[in-house]
Amino acid sequence: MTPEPTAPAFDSDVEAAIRENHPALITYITAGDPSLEDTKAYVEALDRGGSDLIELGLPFSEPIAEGPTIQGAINRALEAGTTPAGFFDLIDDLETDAPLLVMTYYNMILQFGNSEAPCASNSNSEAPRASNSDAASLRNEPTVGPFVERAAEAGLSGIIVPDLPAEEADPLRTACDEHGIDLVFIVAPTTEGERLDRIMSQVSGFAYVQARLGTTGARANVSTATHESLSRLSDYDVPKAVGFGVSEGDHAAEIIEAGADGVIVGSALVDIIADHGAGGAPAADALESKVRELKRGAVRGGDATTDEEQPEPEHP
Amino acid sequence: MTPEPTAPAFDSDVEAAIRENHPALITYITAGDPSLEDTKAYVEALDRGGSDLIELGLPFSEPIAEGPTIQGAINRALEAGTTPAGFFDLIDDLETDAPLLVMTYYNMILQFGNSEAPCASNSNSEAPRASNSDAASLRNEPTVGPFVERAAEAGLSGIIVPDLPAEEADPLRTACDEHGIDLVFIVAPTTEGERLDRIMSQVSGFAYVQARLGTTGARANVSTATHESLSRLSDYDVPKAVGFGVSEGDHAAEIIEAGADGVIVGSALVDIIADHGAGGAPAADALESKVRELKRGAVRGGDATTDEEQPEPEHP
Amino acid sequence: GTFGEYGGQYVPEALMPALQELEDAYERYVLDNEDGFMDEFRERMRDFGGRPTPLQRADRLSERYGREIYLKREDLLHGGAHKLNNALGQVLLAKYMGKERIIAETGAGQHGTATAMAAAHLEMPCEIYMGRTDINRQRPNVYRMRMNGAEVNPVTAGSGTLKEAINETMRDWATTVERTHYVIGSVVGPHPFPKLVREFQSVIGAEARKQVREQAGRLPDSVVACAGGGSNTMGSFHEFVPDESVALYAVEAGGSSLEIDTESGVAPNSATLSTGTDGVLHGAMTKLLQSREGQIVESHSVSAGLDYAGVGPELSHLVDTGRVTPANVDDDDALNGFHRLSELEGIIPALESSHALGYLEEYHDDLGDLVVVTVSGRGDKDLETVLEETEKRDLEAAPDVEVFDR
Amino acid sequence: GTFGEYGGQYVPEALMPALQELEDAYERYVLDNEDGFMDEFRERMRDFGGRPTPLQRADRLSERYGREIYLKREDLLHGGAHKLNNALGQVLLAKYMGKERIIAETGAGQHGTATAMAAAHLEMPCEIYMGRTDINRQRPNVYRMRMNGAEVNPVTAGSGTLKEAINETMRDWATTVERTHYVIGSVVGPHPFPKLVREFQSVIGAEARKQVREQAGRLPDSVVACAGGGSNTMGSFHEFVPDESVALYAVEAGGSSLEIDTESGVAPNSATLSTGTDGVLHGAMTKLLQSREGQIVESHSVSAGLDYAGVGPELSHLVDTGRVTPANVDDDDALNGFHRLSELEGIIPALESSHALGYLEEYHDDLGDLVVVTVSGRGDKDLETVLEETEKRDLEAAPDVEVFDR
Repeated sequence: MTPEPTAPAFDSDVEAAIRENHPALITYITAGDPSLEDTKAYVEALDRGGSDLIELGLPFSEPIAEGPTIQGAINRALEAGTTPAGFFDLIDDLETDAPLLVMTYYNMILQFGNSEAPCASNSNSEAPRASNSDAASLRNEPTVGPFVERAAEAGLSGIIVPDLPAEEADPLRTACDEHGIDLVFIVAPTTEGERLDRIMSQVSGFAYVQARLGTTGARANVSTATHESLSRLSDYDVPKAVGFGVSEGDHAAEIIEAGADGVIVGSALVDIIADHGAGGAPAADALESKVRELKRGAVRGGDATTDEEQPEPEHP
Repeated sequence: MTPEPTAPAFDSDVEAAIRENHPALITYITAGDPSLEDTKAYVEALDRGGSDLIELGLPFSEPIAEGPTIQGAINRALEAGTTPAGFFDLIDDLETDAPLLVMTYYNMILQFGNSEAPCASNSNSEAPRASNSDAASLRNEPTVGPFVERAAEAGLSGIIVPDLPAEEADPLRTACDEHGIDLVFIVAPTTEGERLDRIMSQVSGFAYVQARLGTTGARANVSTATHESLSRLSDYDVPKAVGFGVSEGDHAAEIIEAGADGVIVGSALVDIIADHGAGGAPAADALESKVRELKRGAVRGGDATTDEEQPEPEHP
Repeated sequence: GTFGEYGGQYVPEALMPALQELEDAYERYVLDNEDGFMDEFRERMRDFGGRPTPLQRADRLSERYGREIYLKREDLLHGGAHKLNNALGQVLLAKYMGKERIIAETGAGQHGTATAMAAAHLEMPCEIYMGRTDINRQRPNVYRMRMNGAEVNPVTAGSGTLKEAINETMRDWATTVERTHYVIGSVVGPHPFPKLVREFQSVIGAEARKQVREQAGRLPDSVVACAGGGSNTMGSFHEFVPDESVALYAVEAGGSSLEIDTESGVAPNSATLSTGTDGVLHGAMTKLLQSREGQIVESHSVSAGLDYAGVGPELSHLVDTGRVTPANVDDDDALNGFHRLSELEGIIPALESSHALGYLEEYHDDLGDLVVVTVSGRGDKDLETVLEETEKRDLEAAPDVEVFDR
Repeated sequence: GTFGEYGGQYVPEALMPALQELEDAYERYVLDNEDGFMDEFRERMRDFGGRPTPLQRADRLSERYGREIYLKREDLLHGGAHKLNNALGQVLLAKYMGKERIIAETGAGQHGTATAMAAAHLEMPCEIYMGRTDINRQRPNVYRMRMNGAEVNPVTAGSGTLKEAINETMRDWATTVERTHYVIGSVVGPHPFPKLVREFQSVIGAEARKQVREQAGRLPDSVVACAGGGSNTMGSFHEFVPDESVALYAVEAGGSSLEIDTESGVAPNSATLSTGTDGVLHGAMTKLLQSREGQIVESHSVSAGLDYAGVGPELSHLVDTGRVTPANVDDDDALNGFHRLSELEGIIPALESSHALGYLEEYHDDLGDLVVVTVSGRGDKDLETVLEETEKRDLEAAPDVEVFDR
């Protein structure tokens, strides 16, 4: 995939995609759910429907930040044999208007160098039998470089790591900077004061504003925490996109109206994939139309903000 | 039952029965196994077969000195509803040449006064509901008198109590003396020295010499403990009868030859009763013929002792 | 050998010399510490058994009852109950006496497991007699005994429970008495067992007395302990008997009813001290559950460890003389006591001990300002029973355990 | 927050403020004894928990191995394992921090039961996450938690075992972090948990070090402890780390084989220290059982309590720096260790602890003249497993349990 040539005003594709398509819609699905082939079709549908950014999940066996919906998607992807190598092959293969980001857990990033390293030529079934003394000499120091390098090579624009707080992010931050990739940080309802300042100063692309405490998953309404977080963040200049629980156009409208620059929708889309089972076209159509609804909602919220005369859209 | 009028030489019917029928055969069955009616017929068979003394077991729920055979007989007797009152009614009803003894556990003797006492008119089903304070006032002091009195009245000649060592026997000894009934003590292979002296001085009727350690029950041979015990007792003038494990005429012969005045057989007879089940005549016949065999064995042993010229009977 | 009119040695003659030998050993080793016996016993109880056990202030029970409640934590002893105090003492004594083999009876399995672990610890061959019925309903305890290398001999006579197991152990002993020691599991049986067992168990009260004075600054107003055969009771009470200001409550199993059905020979309780009559069982004159004719009836309690038709002769005497107050708590109240301590204090008590806790709930107003309750053992062994019995009832204190339905 | 290259705080942003709050509380209450926190902790561990636990000379093992073997008896702690040291410490800390609710994960159920009893004792609402598979194979522990008033939340994700339970507890915590404390059960997880848990558990080694000097007159030549997550290991080792003459052996579960089948994502062992590679799991950088791609594999051990794909970061560091020697013992040798201690010493050890005993059998010659082995818990919970697993094998040390056939 190659980024669109029409985004010259920002050094970040990601920030550009948000600013230029304001209010932006960011969509997420898990790569490999139910197969990488299906994922290709689904990503194209998300793109057609009007996603301004697309996050693709690289599945990890211990998804501690996800709710049941995305856990299910990850399990299906792993059962389908999704590997980092296959994931990057998919990215290589994709052509979308919307820039792509990868969302994965830190250990997947750390081990990528390992599995790509020459010693990976040891067959997988030949596991360490090592007694203690050998074990240390066999140990690979896990590093983030190879993953970021491969991500850049595949044309990914950004990385989101739900289990990597700013305090532990230096190595990845450095590698991302080296390869010109954005590292998106999450801002939680509990993030305040000095830590908030530090995180906001490290953010690139956008700040992923977690709408509520807890895990990912579609919810029936927009939490008050969302409004509080957005007002706490209003002084920061970075684009702010809100995720965790957004499932409907009206949510999108409300969130944008509350001051966000974009909304992030994942579980509502994964639900559609799960409902359709394996094999594609109907699911792709449903995804596309859901994305249109969400984008319309976001735009409606945006209109309400810019056009003061507009009547208030209904709040729950 | 009335003792035979032909025993003037001793104040004890029991001792007379042994001395005058030397070598004596003492037989045991459990009263009420399988019914008191059957017991009547069986006792008469034992008598006909040549028993010189007959012990009748009054069943107690915790027969700690008995082996499996007599335990089984006791359980059958209890299931058949055998009570002390029924037991004494049977004794009242029996007429035998051989004097009768009762063998029972001490608690049965203690509680007899209790069940006969006026307060027994409280129906059995009205059990003590008593809170602590009432409990003490309702308590009956258990005593041995009523049992011994009733035994004497029924014409029993002696009492054997397997869980009453000489040290605890004073009250019963006194009551038996008052009513002219013998109290038979058991001498075990472990009984020695000062304790042996004390017991032998209290014995009346005969000394019940326990052939081996353990419980009652038919065995295949005569233990060396028997020979040791008899030689340890040879200086005492009291008649000595050996029980625990005697099941065949040859055992009886060997024991008499070793110096005993009598042999006691129980489990071998109880086995016959158990083998025949409920209801009588064949069992009675089998009992009678077993008793004859045993008595013949005893006599053979006695002949060997008195007639030195006789060849030794085979030893195991 | 007696306590007032109770006690004595009502056993087959064959056992009398062994009882004399044991009495002699008791005097020399236990009372006079010959060859440092008691020193070794105490050291092993510390290092192997985990003594002293704590005396714990029960904060939430104290609040609930508006008085100071202290728990003597015998549940923390190795094996999970006070039983080891006696079992280790007797197995060690048998070793000093030159015996080569240990036998014991067990009902619920607590004494059997304690004896088996003591025998393993001291390298003594060990056989445990256990009723067939008890074997089938106390499988984990059977496993534990086997793991400790003890033989477990099923007793099929009668109802296959404790009483029959005792009978059978006595029979074994009568056969093998010269080289075998019979480790009786409670303060019952012929002299000197009631004194011997009480002596080994009295460490409970001795520690508690010292601890309560240190922690609460004075002697308690009352001591509450559950009573089956009475080893936990006598162990808890013995050191307090001379303290006349301390009331002593022995809480028996009231079962489902205090009435006895003599027709069927069944007492649906084991409240011997409250409802029993005097008689002789298993070697001693004491209070018993028996029919008018003198047959011992089958006792019953939801707690297998209290399920015995007799009681220690010394305890009978202390009740008759008014020093110990007998009480009883029925199955329901004991189950509630179990749940209450589990939930309020984070201690899952044995069903035996739960009777003492049930009594506390009902009668705490009578117990004064400072109460010591002995938790004689832990309740892990009772979980299945408690669940079954709780399900049959509608108990206030019970949690539901509906976690298993898929 | 790190031990060499290990440790750290790899958690969702939402949890970071809570970790900072916890670190602050750890420094104030635990390290500085503010408001007398550590005094109260130690007092409760004494009265409620039963500390100190004994250090027992194992006479028959000493004879068998021709050297002095001492056992640190954590099996005697309330609840039956060392787990209470940490659970009570953390629940009490949560109380000092003003938290209103406790959550915890559990695998075999030992940490869950310890947490449930600590929460009941301290009157804190408590929910335990437990994998569906584990719930079904550890019923007694589920009952115990319910009896103590804790909710047990089944986790159906994945294989329904410890790893998934941890994931789910983290999710709960990420939702409720402001008023909830997550009681992590081992020296794993994000900083400050590894230090906090080690601090509460280090009482094991602190007592053992004092006791062995009193009883044997000197420091031991080696300390042997089993390692799953590593709380028993770090608890046993921490105070000995500065004693360079004392060799430290961490014995992991070798399972049925040390090979990993990455195709199926299964390691038939949990020998993380011996065979693992560096990575991030559950909040910390440490050694892990993982595929080349970074997926965590299912570990396996006959002992559910050792069955974890990670290990404490401090332990990883101590292994890398050579201070701690990693070792492993397979299922068969652990089972033999179980039977051996049960039969020779009258102590039925947890299957976890049986790994340390299996190591002793194989390598006692390398351990010097004076060895301390931690018996981390009792084995009552493992009886059914041991019987099943023993039946499948032909084990030298196993008794038969054929007592049940009628």
